[in-house]
Amino acid sequence: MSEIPISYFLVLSAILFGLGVLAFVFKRNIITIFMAIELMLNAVNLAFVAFDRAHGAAHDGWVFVFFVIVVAATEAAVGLAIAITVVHNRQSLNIERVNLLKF
Amino acid sequence: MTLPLILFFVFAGLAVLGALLMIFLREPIHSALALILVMVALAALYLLLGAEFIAAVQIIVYAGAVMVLFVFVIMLLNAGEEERTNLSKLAHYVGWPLGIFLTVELVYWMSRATIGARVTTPTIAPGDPTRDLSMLLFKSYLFPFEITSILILIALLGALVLAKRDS
Amino acid sequence: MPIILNNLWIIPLLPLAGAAVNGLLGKQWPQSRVNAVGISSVSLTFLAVIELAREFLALPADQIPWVRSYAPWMVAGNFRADFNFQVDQLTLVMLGVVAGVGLLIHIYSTGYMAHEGGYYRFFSYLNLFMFFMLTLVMAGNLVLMFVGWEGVGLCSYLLIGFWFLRKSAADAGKKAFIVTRIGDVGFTIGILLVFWTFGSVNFSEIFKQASGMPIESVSQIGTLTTICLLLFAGAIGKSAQLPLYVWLPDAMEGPTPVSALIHAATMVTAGVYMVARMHILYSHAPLAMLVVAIVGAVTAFYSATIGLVQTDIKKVLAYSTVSQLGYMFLGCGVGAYAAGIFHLMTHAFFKGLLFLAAGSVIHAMGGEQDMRNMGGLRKKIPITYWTMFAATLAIAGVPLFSGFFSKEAILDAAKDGPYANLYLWTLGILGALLTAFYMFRLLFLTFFGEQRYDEHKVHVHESPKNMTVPLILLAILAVGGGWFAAPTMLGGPNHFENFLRPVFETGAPAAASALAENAGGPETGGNALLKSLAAPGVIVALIGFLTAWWFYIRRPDLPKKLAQIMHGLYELVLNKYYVDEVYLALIVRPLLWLSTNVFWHAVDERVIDGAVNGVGRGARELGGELRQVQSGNARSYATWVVIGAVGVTVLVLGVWGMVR
Amino acid sequence: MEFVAQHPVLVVSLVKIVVLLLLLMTALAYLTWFERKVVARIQARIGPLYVGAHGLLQPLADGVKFLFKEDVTPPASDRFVYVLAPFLALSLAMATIALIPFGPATIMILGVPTHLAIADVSLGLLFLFAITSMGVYGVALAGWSSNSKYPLLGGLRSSAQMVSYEVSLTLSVVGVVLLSGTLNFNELITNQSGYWYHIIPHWNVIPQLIGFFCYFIAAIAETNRVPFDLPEAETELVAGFHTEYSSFKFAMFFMAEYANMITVSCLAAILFFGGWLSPFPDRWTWQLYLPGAGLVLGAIWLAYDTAMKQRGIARIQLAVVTALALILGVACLIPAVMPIVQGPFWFLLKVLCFLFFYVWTRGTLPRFRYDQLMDFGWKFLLPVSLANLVVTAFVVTVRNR
Repeated sequence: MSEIPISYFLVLSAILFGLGVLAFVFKRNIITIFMAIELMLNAVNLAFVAFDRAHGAAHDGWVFVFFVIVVAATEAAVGLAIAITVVHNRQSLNIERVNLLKF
Repeated sequence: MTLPLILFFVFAGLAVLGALLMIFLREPIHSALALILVMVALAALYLLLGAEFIAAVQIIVYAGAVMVLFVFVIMLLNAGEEERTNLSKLAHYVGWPLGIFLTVELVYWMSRATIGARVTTPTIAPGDPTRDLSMLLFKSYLFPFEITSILILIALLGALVLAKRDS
Repeated sequence: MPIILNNLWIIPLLPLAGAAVNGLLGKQWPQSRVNAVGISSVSLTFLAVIELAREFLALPADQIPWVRSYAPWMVAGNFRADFNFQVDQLTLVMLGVVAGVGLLIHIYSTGYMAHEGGYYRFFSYLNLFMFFMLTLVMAGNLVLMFVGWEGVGLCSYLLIGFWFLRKSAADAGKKAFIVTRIGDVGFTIGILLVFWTFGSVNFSEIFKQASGMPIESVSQIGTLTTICLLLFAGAIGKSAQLPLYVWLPDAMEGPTPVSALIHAATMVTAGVYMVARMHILYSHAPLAMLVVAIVGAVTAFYSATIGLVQTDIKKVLAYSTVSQLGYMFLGCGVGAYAAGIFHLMTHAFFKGLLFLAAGSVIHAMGGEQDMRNMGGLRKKIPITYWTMFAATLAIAGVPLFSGFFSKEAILDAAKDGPYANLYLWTLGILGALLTAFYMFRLLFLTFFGEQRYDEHKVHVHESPKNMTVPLILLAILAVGGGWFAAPTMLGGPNHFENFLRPVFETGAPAAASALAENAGGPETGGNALLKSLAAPGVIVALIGFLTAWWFYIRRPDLPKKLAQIMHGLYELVLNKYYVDEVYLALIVRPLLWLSTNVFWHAVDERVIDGAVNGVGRGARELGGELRQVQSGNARSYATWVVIGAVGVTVLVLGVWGMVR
Repeated sequence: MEFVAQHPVLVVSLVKIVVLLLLLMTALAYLTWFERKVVARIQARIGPLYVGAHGLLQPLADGVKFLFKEDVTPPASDRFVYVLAPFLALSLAMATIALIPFGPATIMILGVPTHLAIADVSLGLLFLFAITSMGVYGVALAGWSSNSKYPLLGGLRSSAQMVSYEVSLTLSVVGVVLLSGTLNFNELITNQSGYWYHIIPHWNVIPQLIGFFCYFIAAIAETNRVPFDLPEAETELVAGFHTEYSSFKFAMFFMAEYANMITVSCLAAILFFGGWLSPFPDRWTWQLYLPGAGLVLGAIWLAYDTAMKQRGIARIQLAVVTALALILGVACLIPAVMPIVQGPFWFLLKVLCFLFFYVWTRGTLPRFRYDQLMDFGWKFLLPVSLANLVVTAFVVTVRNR
């Protein structure tokens, strides 16, 4: 049977994470910024699963993935609710236009 | 070039493509679709790593629930194209290069990780991994598990309050 | 089955409970209920002590001292102090004195304080004092003892300042507290040194080790000597010896029962008790013992002289207390611990009685304390008179009265004890002379001669039962108390000393032998009696009595003449040798100046406040600069996050990776 | 070529996929016919009649019609998504069929042990839910992309509805999972073999009756069928999310809906009614003849019908059908084939019953109002299924003690 080095997965997760960071900095739309965060979380999950696989028997890695997913879900729920409120108050999804809280 | 390797590259490519699309598409819903693509690809990769349960959960929760929520909200707010304002000089001049630098750095170190030498055969993990996982969750990780349930409850309430106030 | 022995904590906790109940709930209660609580708690304690005595006497010798630990208190490294109580003969004597006299004075107070405000407060404090005193006496280690030590100090402060609306009272309280502190500094250091030396603060452990140590020579100041001197500093403060006696006379601002209980019978004797308790250390440090003896003797004489000319009835008693304490220390200093403790006991009886009687007089005179405005009260308040008369006889050392036996024991030890010292003995004798004089002076001024007060203003009346009864009981003790040890004088064995011997024998061979020799003299009863009747103490007592009689009954005009003749000396003594003024000038003023100008204006305001405010100002300015970063644009924040992430990763992965 | 030789799995799966796909397509087509007929009967009509005998060729006609209609894409629409949506819907709906086992895990076909399912996944149920949960996108995106009021509302509604009913759907199934302690379809089914009192089949419906009801109601809502078909409530939203769709894209949504129906019915059969297990005890050997016998009888009835009622071309068509039925029936009676067909026979029968039930409800019940729908979903169905789950969990725990 054929084999894949773990490092492939790790590199992939690194790339995805980096892209997530870029999106996080680059995007202006609140919702897409949330998506960027989700992307980063996913990258981390991939790394977790890969490590778990590398370590074999015990599946603690999966547990972490599980928790990350749960947290991500809650984060999305609350975040989107906030986004809705923001839009209702500011009539804009552009995060650069939501800048009252300063100095 | 063996079958699993091919599959890996296919799905990895899809994932990266999706991520890039998510960044460069201006329509929020397109970004959302791109992200869904990433997630599905990741699920497939999980299967390659023998994490069936995680793959399923990934699709159910992320693709099936979280992203649906995103799409739903986008539809609800009828979010149009995002405007590329550049009010933040910092983000404009520093953010980009640093982000790229971070990516490169991470890739470099990840590729050099000692654990990376291990190889994985894309078969199902021995035994009943799902059972093991549940054992872990409900035995050694019981407390965190309960905490997360409380977290979910709180998030639910918070979302409720936020949504209720402006309705 | 010993009840109290296994539950020693009962004894101190009873008064504490009383104090708590009265202090917390007593405010709205009628006096009767406050009395019920206060008196019952103390009398229960007294009963407990009696029961304890009964059980204790039944104990086999090898189980003494009886130590019980109830809970670990402080455990830090190898330092360990428990709530442990120790009972031996000495403790038992102290317990008896404290509980017994305490009970009587409680009863007395119900009458004396009946018309005072803050009634519940008074009794709460009194009970609290009992608690601390009992703790002090029963403590099984130095630290717990120190707790009691400080606790009684606190109660004394509270009670001296009981009429805190009167400035003099409040000041007196503060003075007592602060002056005592000075001594306590020494005491604290002493405790630390003890732990440093013996690695423990438990008496049993300390004594076991100390008795093994060599006896230090008089010339050198070794560890034990240092310890003893430091501890003695505490005793000086607490027991108002030279040079720290100044607080006691002022303490007379407090209610008379307080003076009786705290400043005559119990608290001030704590120092003596402590020295006796630590006697093993002392008997290994002759130099320290010498110091103790000298201080005691000098104080005894010195304050007696002051007592000669005082006109305030309580002040006289106060100075006499100081001098009597001096005797006790003298006793301890010359190795006659048993005698010292014995004097402590008898003194508790007669001096407590004297104060109570004086209180009764003051009560009768409606608050008047100046003896010059009294006189001829003999007929008006007979009970008070007779009891006070008995007490005077006792303190003056008239044979067969309690004071006689104890004081004689001390003077004998000073004359031909193991640490005998003729100078000290002389001082003691002179002190005895003066004592007799001023005591009879007090008696005559108060009860004899023509009445020098206004019949119509002051309505003199005998005190109520609950005051007179304690007087009578104490009088009986004051008269007969000496007979615990009487047979020495009459050539028999000295029960009191025999009783205490197991305590004082341990590790102090010299002293013990001396005691033994004192205990059963070879002489036959007859000439022993003669010897003791011919003892200088008796003679000087007689002289004192006669002179007093001559001056104040026969020729009442003499004193003024005398005062004019040796005017300077008179003024000097009347103003207590200007000691307070000296202290004020030498210590208090400079200290005040220092703290005001240096510590307050310079250090506190400039340095500390400056630093604090400076930090605050700096933070504010820095924040003012930094807040510009918070542009309100979330993307900038995101970028900051990324910067941070890059920093961390470079640091961790990069640097750490290179290192590996 | 040798790459394929290395992986025989691929070939087998490919064959299975093709076969199943064809079957499924026909099934979908004729499901429409079936529905129209039944509904017609319920409404005292006759239903399709003219295209072929008993309107048997109606589905084909519809298919052709869809193909040749003009394909309109609204100019304001978002092209990509607009096109993507129906594909997503249909493909996801049909993908689920890959997990459904039609027969026992190992049966011999031509001496080769074969599994009557495309894939036997150890977490089959979970993956099925994964795929169905994606199904929302078809509707939502369709509604959004066509960039017009009614579709948007329809899309919003249906996505909300699907998300909220998905919860109780999953919960109602968890009870069964708890009972049999596995997520694999085959194990789920084999765990249901056996009989109470040697006669009552050991199916999950009996302990999980409440669970079954919750499941079925939630399933109807999931598939946007009457009485939960608000997304395409023609009285208020014209045609809901696929208002703007025409021609074959519309057909795709149509097929997707029916495919979903089939999936859900299969799932119901597997989880609650013992999948491909026969309802009769094994000792009754005569039941082996039932498939063949049934088909043959059907053929005979058709033959009678052909001879008596039909005229002209219809007669020929029916004759063909009859012949087919007869051949199939006889084939099923061949001893070699007989064991193979048992599983599929019972399974399809059960599925058919559920489909009939679907049509029946559609013919019977009125439509909910939207708020009623949401209230029902959150305030009744969810609590009930939760309670069912809790009770089941309790019972299981006690039993395992």
